[in-house]
Amino acid sequence: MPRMTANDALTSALIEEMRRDSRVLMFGEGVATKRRDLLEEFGAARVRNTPLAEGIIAGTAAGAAATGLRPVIDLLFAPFLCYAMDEIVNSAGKLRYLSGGQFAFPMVVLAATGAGWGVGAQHNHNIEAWFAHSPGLKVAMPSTPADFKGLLKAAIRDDNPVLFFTDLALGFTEGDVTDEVVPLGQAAIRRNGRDVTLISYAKTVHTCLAAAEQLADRGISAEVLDLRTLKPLDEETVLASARRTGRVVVVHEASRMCGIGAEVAAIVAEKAFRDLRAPVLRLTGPDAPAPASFPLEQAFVPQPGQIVTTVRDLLGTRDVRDVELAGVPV
Amino acid sequence: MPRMTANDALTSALIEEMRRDSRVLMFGEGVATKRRDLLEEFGAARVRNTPLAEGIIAGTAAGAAATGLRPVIDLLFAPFLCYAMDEIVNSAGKLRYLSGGQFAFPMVVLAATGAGWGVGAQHNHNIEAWFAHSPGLKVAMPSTPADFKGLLKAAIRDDNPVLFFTDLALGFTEGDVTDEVVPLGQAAIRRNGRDVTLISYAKTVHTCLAAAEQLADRGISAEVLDLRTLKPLDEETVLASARRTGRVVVVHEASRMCGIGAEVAAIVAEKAFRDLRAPVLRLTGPDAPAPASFPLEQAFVPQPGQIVTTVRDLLGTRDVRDVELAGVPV
Amino acid sequence: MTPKQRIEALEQMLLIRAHEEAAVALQGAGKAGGTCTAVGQEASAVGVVMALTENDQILTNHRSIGHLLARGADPRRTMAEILGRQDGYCAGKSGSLHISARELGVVLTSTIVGGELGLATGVALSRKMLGQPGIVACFFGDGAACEGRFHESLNLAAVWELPVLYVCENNHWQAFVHRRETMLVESITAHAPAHGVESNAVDGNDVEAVHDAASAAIAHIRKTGRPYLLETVTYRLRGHYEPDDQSYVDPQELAHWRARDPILLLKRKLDGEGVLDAAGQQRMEQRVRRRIEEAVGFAEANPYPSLDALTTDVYA
Amino acid sequence: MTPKQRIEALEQMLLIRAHEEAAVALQGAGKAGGTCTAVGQEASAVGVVMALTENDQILTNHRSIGHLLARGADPRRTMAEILGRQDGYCAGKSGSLHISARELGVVLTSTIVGGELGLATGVALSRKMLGQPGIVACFFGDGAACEGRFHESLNLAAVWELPVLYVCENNHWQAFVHRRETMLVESITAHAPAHGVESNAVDGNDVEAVHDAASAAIAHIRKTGRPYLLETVTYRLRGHYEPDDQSYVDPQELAHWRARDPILLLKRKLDGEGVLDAAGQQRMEQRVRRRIEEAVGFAEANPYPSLDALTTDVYA
Ligand SMILES: Cc1ncc(C[n+]2csc(CCOP(=O)(O)OP(=O)(O)O)c2C)c(N)n1
Ligand SMILES: Cc1ncc(C[n+]2csc(CCOP(=O)(O)OP(=O)(O)O)c2C)c(N)n1
Ligand SMILES: [Mg+2]
Ligand SMILES: [Mg+2]
Repeated sequence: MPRMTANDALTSALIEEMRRDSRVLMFGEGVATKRRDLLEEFGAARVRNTPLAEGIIAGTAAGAAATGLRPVIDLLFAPFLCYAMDEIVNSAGKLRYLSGGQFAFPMVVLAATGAGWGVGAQHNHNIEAWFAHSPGLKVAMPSTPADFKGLLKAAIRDDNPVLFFTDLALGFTEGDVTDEVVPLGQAAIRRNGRDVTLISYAKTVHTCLAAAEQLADRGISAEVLDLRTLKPLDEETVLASARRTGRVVVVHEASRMCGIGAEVAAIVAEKAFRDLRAPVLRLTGPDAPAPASFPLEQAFVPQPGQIVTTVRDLLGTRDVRDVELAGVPV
Repeated sequence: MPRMTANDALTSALIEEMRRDSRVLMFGEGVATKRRDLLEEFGAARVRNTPLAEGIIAGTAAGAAATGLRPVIDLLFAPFLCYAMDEIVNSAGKLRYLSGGQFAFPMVVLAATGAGWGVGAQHNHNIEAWFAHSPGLKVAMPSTPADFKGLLKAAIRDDNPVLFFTDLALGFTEGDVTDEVVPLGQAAIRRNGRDVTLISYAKTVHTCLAAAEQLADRGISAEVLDLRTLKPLDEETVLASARRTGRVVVVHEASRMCGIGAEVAAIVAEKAFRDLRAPVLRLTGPDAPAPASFPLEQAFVPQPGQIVTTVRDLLGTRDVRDVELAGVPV
Repeated sequence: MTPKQRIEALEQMLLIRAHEEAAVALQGAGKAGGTCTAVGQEASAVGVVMALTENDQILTNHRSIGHLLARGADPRRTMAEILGRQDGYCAGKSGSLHISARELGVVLTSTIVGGELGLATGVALSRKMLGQPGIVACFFGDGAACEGRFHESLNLAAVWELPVLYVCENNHWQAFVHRRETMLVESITAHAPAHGVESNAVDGNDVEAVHDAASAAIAHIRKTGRPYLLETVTYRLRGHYEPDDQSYVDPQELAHWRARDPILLLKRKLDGEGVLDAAGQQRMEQRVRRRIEEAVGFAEANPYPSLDALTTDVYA
Repeated sequence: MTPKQRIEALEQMLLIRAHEEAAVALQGAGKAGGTCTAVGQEASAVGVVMALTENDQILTNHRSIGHLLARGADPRRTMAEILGRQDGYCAGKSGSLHISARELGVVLTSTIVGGELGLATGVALSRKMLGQPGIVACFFGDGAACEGRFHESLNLAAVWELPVLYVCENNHWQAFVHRRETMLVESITAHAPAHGVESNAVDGNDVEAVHDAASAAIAHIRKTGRPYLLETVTYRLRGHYEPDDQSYVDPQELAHWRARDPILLLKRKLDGEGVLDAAGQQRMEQRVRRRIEEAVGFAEANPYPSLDALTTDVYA
């Protein structure tokens, strides 16, 4: 099992899928410049630079997907998707349905986000929840090199538009990577535990794992669940774990209101209600744009210490009330 | 107290605020054509038609707002905001923060949405949750003519960008209207009750009220809470009611995943946990684009009968489990 | 155009007109939702679509009935779609605003103004990369030409050498705003050279002129593999949608264009040339009217989709 | 330009270059995040900004240091902002990519390519409606001219008669893509006529030429109240951001433009004309270097914002 970085794992998924299926092509601003290896292997028709215009990049992908190709587009940073919302949401997400099923949109939209670069909110904005809220789309957000590869392979093979967000801070993390396709819609238990379930995705999965270590030192057994795909959401795995531990904390970098954490909490509060032993808590980024200043940017993201404190409060008393648990360091 | 339609109430808010403050101006595709009365009273500089380009309309509003004007723009239908996301989210929502507080963006974005016209998902898509999830923005969505007027007045006076969504089906409903400004961020109890709290906004507030009538006939006392402003959300009123009744059903037309209902459910599950006597339920539109076909479009929206059934289930047993309560008619 | 083609063109234009008028009546009777008609623009649709071959594909927008019928759409199914019925081309889910008919090569209709412009490049890219013959005709309005996507689309098609025929149906109106309020130049083609795209503007109410210009444009595309912008200058004789009293329209301008009704012009010509006299035209109109009556009958009798269709075809 | 102005221009250009080089060094030392430098484009910034008056306003983008310093920004505060410190112009929240300085009239900087184009019309509308004197200069790149917003902005400014000086700094690169891969025409000004906008393209490495062209453009705007598009043809001598090895850049093209370094050109001219000789230039460079060293010292000593700044200034 080769070890590689998440970035390399993503590239290797692209290469394998482009070898496997000649309908797969890739384009975006600088794709052909930055991915010379792909350009050389697959040629200028399948690996393309584009003009600087996200809307037409996404629209072209949608039009091509509906008529026989399987495009992967790189829109660079998540906030740039704001220029391509019509093409992604109104076209790719809705025109299958509105046409009575005449078309399908097998396409993948890549974009990076998350803290780590000190570039501020116009490059770093976790908007994955927007797409989870919209019909006809799928959303994946990996936490490990193996999933960067395996989930991307599944996304490319899927017949629906898949938003594939990569957490900037994970790009150079290393891990074992196989050829396996990781099916969309399956969460992974990253650590088994009895007392509390920490539910997360992308970078903050590792924050949860670090917190679980610290909690273990204090005799608290935390389960860590990695959602991996945000839509479709693996309700079953979430509920099974929530029922087992009776306590849930959802952790992510995206802001709280109407985020993935809200959805997970709502599902748990509805469907695991009678098994809950404590309030469902969320630890998220604050309701603020991401700042550039390094220490502020770091403080934006939930930290292991906050998770530890939150879990201890949760276990110490069965009715933690009105504790403000926004992402601000405690 | 004059009676008027919601549409007229909205117009009267515009007129009063434009009289009050010469910095208020309005523009959009067809605004000067459709609002002749405003054009005549305030002149062509303050009531403008625009080229057909939502992005630059919103960008112009943001630029003007930051430098001394107070624009109100009409972007017609909510899905058209997909062309203006950068200007609304990345500029108006973030540039105050990213500039260290140098600028403010007092602007209002009007858009209609919701079932009723049979025009399908590219005109009808309830995306209010996107903006609630984004920093720096406020979101209002009135249910009564009085709020069409009073909330819009507050929105125009607010120093932040406010998304003001109007539910198409409410435009011609009539009600008493005063000159009162309805502050952003205050929910309203539309009906008092003891057994369950129905939480909603816009058109489905009336669905909840109709359901509450039917429930009353069966001896069930339902409280109906109208959120009115979605961001900032009036947590206090929500929690007080949830604690009083111990049972919450959130109802809206927007789709379920990461919607306002998810947020309300998550807040309740966290902060009113020990007072809850039953799972928190959501009744929402399905995870599908809105269809044009009339009966399908109607079925898209939660109906009183569904609310009644849901509440009776909730009261009949304390552990309603895994009941599928999506917007599909039961 | 041969005399036979001109006769065929008239029949198609009459069919479109009758279809639009039937839709207006249904709307007035409360049986159909709001609909955007293309009354007055029939020559543009018919002239361009008749110049296409079977291999070519079409993208259109909210004002699409002309393009669909000229392409051979069954009026029973377009009418059923407008009424939201199960046998409409989109199973009732589209309604009047985004009808596509894949079997006819009318793909990915969008009612987001400019939506079709964003998609057309991708459709053309598929044809090119999959080695399929044919070009892609993309219909849009003068209003859509104000959206930035118009430029992004033309530019990408030019840079990537995509076989797209951009057809701007300049009908002088953008919903409730006159074209002159939204741009300083008279012709949309003014934008073409800066994108490196060939272009031409033509009298959009003269079906022969449209057909000839479209044929030349298509020949250019087939030869060079490059995009082409054709502007058909026409007029929206009815309101933006139904109902719309057009109170904001300059009566003189409207009268001017009413006198240039493309059907009137073609009828006069065919009669004058002795190709089809008044009696023959009347017979044709009756035939067309019967077809539309039958279509309305079909559509009204056609059931609504079953409620489970609410959540089908969301995902592939 | 008077000899005095030319000397001032050189000092500003040297200041910008030294500032960029210091930022590069800080980035290399791991003390600053990624930053986009405008090395090679100093003449464009200085030539245009010197042609503005105090009443005028500026919108800029990710490559903004030239515009800021030419406008009189304090290098201590720009440097502090780049390092995310509390006394940066944006209290450290912007970092290098969206520095605005309201007190200098540099408003609403956006790092979304095209963002400034979307906002400029509104800033100009405020000036016009509030009866404020002055025009609005909006700086953007050749890449931004590929975004549809470029066209939407020009068109609205033309139709509404807004006093905007659009300055397209055509530096031949759009991040990692050469301009020739993204458009078929040689000059961005090709788009202006179809929007009804006056335009001109100028050698962007000749500060006098830029200054003269900008002055003429600004005079036109002040006289007519209408927008104007000025293209400054220049070159990005360093990579897109730091670090960037420029391995994708044609060495010949780079060498060609290195020989046309705007600072080199101006120095040679001033020396040749006897306005400022080599010794005078050296003294100037030392002065500038000291100013930048001091700015770096200030910035490095300046504290980070306190953590509660994380959630301040989200709402007004
Ligand atoms: C993005 C977007 N903005 C606004 C609308 C509302 N709308 C529908 S058609 C129309 C006018 C379109 O004008 P034009 O492109 O000239 O086409 P025409 O209707 O004249 O055929 C408008 C504003 C829309 N559907 N989509
Ligand atoms: C909408 C958007 N797309 C992509 C980027 C990433 N990006 C930053 S600068 C840049 C190149 C911009 O080219 P140009 O407009 O010519 O300006 P230059 O950098 O050459 O000064 C790109 C692609 C961005 N910031 N915003
Ligand atoms: Mg039009
Ligand atoms: Mg450039």
